[in-house]
Amino acid sequence: MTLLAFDWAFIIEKLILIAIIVLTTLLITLYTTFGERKVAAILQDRPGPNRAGPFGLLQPLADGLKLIMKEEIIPNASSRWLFIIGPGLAMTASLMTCAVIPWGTAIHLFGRTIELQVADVNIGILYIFAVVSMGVYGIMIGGWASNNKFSLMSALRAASQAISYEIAMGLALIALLMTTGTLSLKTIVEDQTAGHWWNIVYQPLGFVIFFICAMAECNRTPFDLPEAENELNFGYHQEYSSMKLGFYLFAEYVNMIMSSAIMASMYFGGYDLPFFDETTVAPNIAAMIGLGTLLIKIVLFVFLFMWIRWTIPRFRYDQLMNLGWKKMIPLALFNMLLTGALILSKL
Amino acid sequence: MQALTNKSIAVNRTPMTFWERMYLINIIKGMMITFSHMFKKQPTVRYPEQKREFSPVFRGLHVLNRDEEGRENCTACGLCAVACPAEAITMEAAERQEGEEHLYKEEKYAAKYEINMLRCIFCGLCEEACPKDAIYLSETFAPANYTRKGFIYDKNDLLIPNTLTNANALAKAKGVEA
Amino acid sequence: MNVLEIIFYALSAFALVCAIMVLISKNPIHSVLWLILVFFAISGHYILLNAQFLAIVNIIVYAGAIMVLFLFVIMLINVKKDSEPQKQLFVKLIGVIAGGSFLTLSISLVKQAMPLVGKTVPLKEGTIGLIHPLGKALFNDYVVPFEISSVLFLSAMVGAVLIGKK
Amino acid sequence: MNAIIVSTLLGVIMMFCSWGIKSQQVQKNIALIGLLILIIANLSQSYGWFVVDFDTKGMLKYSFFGLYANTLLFTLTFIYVWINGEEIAKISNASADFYSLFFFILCGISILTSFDNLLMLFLGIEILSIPLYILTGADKKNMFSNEAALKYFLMGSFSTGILLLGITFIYGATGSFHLTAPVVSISTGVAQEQILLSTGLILLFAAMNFKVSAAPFHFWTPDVYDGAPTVFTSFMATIAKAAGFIAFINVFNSQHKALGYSWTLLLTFVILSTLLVGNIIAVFQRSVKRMLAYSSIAQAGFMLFALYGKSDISYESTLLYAVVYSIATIGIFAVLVKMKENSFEAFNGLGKAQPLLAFTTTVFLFSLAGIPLTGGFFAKYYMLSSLLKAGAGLWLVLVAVVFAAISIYYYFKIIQAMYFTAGEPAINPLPSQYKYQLLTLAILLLVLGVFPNLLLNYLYF
Amino acid sequence: MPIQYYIYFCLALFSIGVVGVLTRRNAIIVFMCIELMLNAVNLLLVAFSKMYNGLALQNGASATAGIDAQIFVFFIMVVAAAEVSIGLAIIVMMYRNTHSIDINFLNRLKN
Amino acid sequence: MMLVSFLFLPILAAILLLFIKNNKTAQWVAILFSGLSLLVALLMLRIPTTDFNIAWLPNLNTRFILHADGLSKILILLTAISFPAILLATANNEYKNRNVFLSLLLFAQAGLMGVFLAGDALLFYFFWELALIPIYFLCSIWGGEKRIAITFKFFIYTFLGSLFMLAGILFLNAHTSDHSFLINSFIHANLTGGEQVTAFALFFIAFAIKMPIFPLHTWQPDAYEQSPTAVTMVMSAVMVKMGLYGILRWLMPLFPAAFMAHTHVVVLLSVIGILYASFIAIRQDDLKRLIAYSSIAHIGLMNAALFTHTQIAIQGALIQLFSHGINVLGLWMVADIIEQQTGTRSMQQMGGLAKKQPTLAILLVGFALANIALPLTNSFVGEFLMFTGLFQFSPWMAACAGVSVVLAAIYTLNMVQKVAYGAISEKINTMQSSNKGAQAVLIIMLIIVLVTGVYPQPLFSLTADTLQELFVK
Repeated sequence: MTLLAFDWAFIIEKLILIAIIVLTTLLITLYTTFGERKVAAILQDRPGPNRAGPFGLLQPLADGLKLIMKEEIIPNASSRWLFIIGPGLAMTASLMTCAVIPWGTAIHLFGRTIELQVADVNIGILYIFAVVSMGVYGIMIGGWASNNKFSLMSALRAASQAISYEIAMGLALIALLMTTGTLSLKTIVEDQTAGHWWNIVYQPLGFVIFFICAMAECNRTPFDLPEAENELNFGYHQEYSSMKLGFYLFAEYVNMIMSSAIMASMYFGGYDLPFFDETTVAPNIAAMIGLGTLLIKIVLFVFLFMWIRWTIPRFRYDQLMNLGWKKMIPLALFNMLLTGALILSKL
Repeated sequence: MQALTNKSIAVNRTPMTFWERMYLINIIKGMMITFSHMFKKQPTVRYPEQKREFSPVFRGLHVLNRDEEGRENCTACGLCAVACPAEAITMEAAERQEGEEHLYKEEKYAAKYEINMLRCIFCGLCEEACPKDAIYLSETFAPANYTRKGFIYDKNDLLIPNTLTNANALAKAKGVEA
Repeated sequence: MNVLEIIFYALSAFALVCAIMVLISKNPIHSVLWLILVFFAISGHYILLNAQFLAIVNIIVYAGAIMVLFLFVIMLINVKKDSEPQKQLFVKLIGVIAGGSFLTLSISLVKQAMPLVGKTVPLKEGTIGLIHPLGKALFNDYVVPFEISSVLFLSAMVGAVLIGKK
Repeated sequence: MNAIIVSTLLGVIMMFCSWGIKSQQVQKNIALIGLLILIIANLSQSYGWFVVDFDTKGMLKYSFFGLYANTLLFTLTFIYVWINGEEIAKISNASADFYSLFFFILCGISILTSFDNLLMLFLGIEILSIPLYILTGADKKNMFSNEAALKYFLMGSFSTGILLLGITFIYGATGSFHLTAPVVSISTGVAQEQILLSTGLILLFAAMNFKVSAAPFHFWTPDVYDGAPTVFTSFMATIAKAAGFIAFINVFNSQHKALGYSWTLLLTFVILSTLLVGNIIAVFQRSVKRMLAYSSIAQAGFMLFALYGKSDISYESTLLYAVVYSIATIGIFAVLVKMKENSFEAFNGLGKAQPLLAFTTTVFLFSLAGIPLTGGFFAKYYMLSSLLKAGAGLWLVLVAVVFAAISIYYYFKIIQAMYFTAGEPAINPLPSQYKYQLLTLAILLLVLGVFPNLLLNYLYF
Repeated sequence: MPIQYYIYFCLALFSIGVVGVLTRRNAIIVFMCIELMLNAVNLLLVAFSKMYNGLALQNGASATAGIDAQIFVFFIMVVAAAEVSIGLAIIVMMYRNTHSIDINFLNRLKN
Repeated sequence: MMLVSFLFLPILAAILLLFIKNNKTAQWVAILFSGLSLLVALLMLRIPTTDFNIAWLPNLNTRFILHADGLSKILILLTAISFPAILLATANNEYKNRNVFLSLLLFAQAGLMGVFLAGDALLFYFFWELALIPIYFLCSIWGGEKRIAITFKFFIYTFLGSLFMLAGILFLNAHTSDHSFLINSFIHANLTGGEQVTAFALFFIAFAIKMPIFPLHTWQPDAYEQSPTAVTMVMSAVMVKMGLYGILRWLMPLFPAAFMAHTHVVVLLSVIGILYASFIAIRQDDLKRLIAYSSIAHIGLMNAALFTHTQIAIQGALIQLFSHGINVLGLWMVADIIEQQTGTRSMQQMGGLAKKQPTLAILLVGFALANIALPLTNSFVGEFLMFTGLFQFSPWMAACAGVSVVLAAIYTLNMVQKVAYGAISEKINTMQSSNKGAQAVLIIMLIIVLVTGVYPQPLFSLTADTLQELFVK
């Protein structure tokens, strides 16, 4: 009867946590789409969506409803199963990242200590990499299964872009890991909380590289070559409609939030509120404050993404590749060497 | 070549320096520009609620006018159709019968009068051509429609509401006040 | 039979089925996808053996990078289902027989291998698969091959550039 | 260690040369200078001078044999580049890249001559192979070259898989990747219990056979050698292959006991089938390049004789054979490169049109055939001698001798075409310097044909 | 879990790879089958590594016994990555010229 | 030093010749140098020789040893005589690239000298091949129409044979106590009976192909016919002696037991060969082929004599080594003069030589008589001794072989009759006054034939030490 020998409460706790995190993430994502439109509008001196609900706050729900109500169209010439799997994969991969992000310190409920993190994997950063590298399959499979030249082209672009920038991203992270000495995100955040400076102080260049690469990984403008409307009509989700399209669109935003969360955790102290001593308040409140801090940081990063999107024009494809291979990677290598040299000299 | 005006700016073709090639400064400049726009006043006019003043010479939808007794001015002379550069106007004339004097100003009237708003370029030539002051361009937009057919405005769509019987409608159609 | 064993059998069966699907799929894209599933199953095995580092690296390197490249190339050159000329049935049969006899031969050899009898693989235990001991070993005992593998990458890089250049 | 480090550095330098330096001639000269530096660096290791000296944790083991093999192979590469530099430049305008690949190959070779751990064997073989795949496909517009590269690559990777399975089994049986682990394990265990180990060693053996193109794992060789650009075929068939043999002998000279009688049986089978396949099929070839591919298989059969016994003479014979065979093959390929076509008819009347060239070709062919007064004789002699000293049967020597006689047939077909058949040779114009370079090679072979000791004495310093 | 089970399983995977190499003509699929073979070897190595580690733990010997096999697996992955880059480059190059990735192309030309 | 000069002079000349483009100069240089080596050879008969012995390849334990005993000396003398004679006789023949031709010929001479002098097995093998390879080129380039295929056959045959010998040398080397190649260590190698037979077979195949003995002779008539005459002369006069020399020098001392065990087989083979060759010679119309088959028959007889292992027969064979060389050389020269001037080798088209060219006819008759071993000619002594030995060995064999004498008389006289007598044929009539130099050489050689026929004592005394060594042991 070893089957029942698990700590069921633990599992239930984690399941609830997962559900909450996923649902919250989805909710935030919904509002990020709204936020995107609002930010775009504000940056362009216009009001943005404001009809549905007060200040247009119900707009994302309307959008979602619209996507769900639309007709499901699966092209005849497509590979049916892959066509369906594609968006699901994209969505799953982007949501899986949140498993290792520490959303806050532990809270105490019903006599249990509940970590606000689904799993403290000791190789959390590698896990993130693994998941991120999976994400590209969603796009590739979807693009290919559509049996449309534009979709295929953009899927290929997405893949090559993702692969290219992953390298620089990894190298930038390695430099960070050299300073932290651990791969666990929780430890990294705790180190920053406990009196040290935030890692951004040690790794400014690394952060810039990571940030740029994160943008490229999320297919955000100026790296949104896969969706370059003027060349590729609509990109890899050209043939998609209804909620499958919605999944692709959501996946992009989820990615954005997740990369913001990662950046916040790794370079900006995660749930650490600076100049505030958490021990002065009750642990649960401290956790809530931490969560709020992290969310604010995420929002700031998301805003930064959007800000950039609405400022900088899209790259040409060769420029994109040049930037990735000839600028980012050498720069990341340089950063790594520099970090190594500094660490050694300090020793 | 000598510049014709002093407005033209010669393109600077000197190779960019290292810092320029980094584009960082320019990127930050650009970002600041967009950021500064956050705090600018929005020029948006919230349309259905707010409307903007039209200029006095604005040419909107056509209106078939009536005289002060509420009779149609149009005599179906066809001059407007001749003047129309887009050939958007068609009409059929009819003779005024006994007992219709309160409807039509002259003996002849337009039994059918259609303007294809998809063709119309809102040049106002019809207005100028009309000897009877029967057609003029209002200040309203052409509303959206689901079918092409809906854009062919017939007489009912064009005729201005009767001043005597329906004064409010008239005022609304003129678009002068909400 | 405990849970771990069930997981072992399930993963193995899954991996074998997927591997066979790789073989018999007509469409190369499907083959790639099946192969990715095989890699996931193998990663599952690694986790079962508590070789976390390798599990993740397996996903990152094989499933994440290598298979993306495969998919990429297949899409790029757009291999259609029908474009692969099939080998003759005879050749296929020979191939299957050869592989099968290799399997039976080696299994029968392993069966006879006395020193293996009674040796077991501890599941979900041990710390050698974690990143700390591995990192220590890699940079102490295996630093020479580690450095030398960079030569491998250099040559692969030069080669890829050489071949890829128009 | 010196060789590994310096060759890598030089490879990187050459890599950047393709950026900065456009002149092919300069690139070639840099490569030559680099090779000289490499040779000097390698030699200086034997006098205890290390570029970087650190503990390799049992990964590498420097023996004088390994260092000397390095020196010889580097020198051969020097000769190869010296002669073929212009031809390499013709393949593509990126000859610096090719040189850089050569240096990486040399790095692989230096590993293969000194590894003491199966992991290093694996890495060495891969570092050696990957540039070779690329060199095979270097003629990008040529369908055959592409095809050859693909074939070579797939076959090579497949054999890597086999190699790894073999290594895994050895590990499973011994719990170590150290080269001597099997021997240790055997000396402590019962033979009956070594099934896993033996299986592993046999798989390893098969994979190594693959790398040196011994039958029945030879089938990639003709296509690949035929398809690859001729200059690179020359490199592949000589230096790379010699390195393969040195690795082979390094692995297996300590493992004899593991396989016991079955080892001899296996080796005999492989050698005989290699000799048979190589020689018999070579007889029927119509293209010289293909004939040379098969002949290289046949020569591999001869080289495998060195694996029979663990004695000094088997090391000697490996080195001598490798060097002599390489010189002759580099020479004959250098001639072939200048031919407009690869058929035997292309050589018609060469003896009249280009007496010097024909003479050098003759020397190369004589050497390949193992005729006395050329180095090839002593190479074959040492092989057979090591075979006899290892206690193998005379019948094996006789079979080898018969196959050597058969090889005369196809080598002499070229000589006959050159001297005895009238005709206009289909040959590109030759710079006179080229002829003298070839003549140098021929003289080298002749000198080795009388005084092989010039080469071998250094083994006993 | 007895070590034999792992060996059987890995050999089965390996053999499937071998069969694939022998029966398919599409170069990419052949290549994929080779990757499958490598993976089988990897898993087997890890299993052996754990086996030796377990034995060492039982005997109270060093706790890091068997770690070298895991390192080896790491190197195999590294090499496989390099190999794939080259292999796919070659395949693409060939496709540019022949518009086919049939590995028997040369044989067809010969006839 | 004297022994080295036998190698040194021809090689020097050969290398010099490569750079001499002028035909006439080349010819004279070649003749000069071969004449020099003849001088040295004659000198050698008077002065005792010292061995030349230096280390060659120390780690192989092989030495560069040149050693001359009676057997070597007699064959060196033959070689030294043959080459100037051949060069003089063929001085007027047309060869393209004459300097290369002569150079190769002199290389072959060096090889032959080396074979007869080498005291180390590996060295022996080296010279064995050095003698072969120039011949291959000579035949293939300057030979007749079907030269390529036939020469190749010849080459493969002999090369395969020599490879077997190499295997044998290796085998013996592995069994010597000091792992050297010296003939003395070989003699003292400890071999079991089976091993001795194996090694014997390996050596014997090489020698048998070279001589050649039935049934390994098939390359010979074709090769003789297709080769340029100068080369044919070298092959039949000197090169075949390599095989006989090998038997005397290597087989007999090295493998006494195996040798004794195989005497009957080999003698039988030889006798079959003799009869076979003689019968075919009778049927020949081609002058060169006739001489070739006749040569096979004679060599066969010598081989049979060696394998009787009786002192008297071997004494005869030793003398015959020299005599047969001179005789067959003379015959070839005459045949060559005829062929060069008439352009035919068919005896049908000849006739009346005695009337047109009396001197030449006399020479032909002289050598023909020597060929059938008439008393007073040199062959008589040798053949008589050989037959005696053969009779001691086995009367039946002797009887069979004796038939060959009759047959030899038949075909030789038939040849003489067809060529020299009868009406002057069309072809013979075209002959110009014959080459004076060649005739002078022929006359000298005929004198040698007669002198050694009448007074063979110098030859006996020359070979006495060899004989003693062979039988005392």
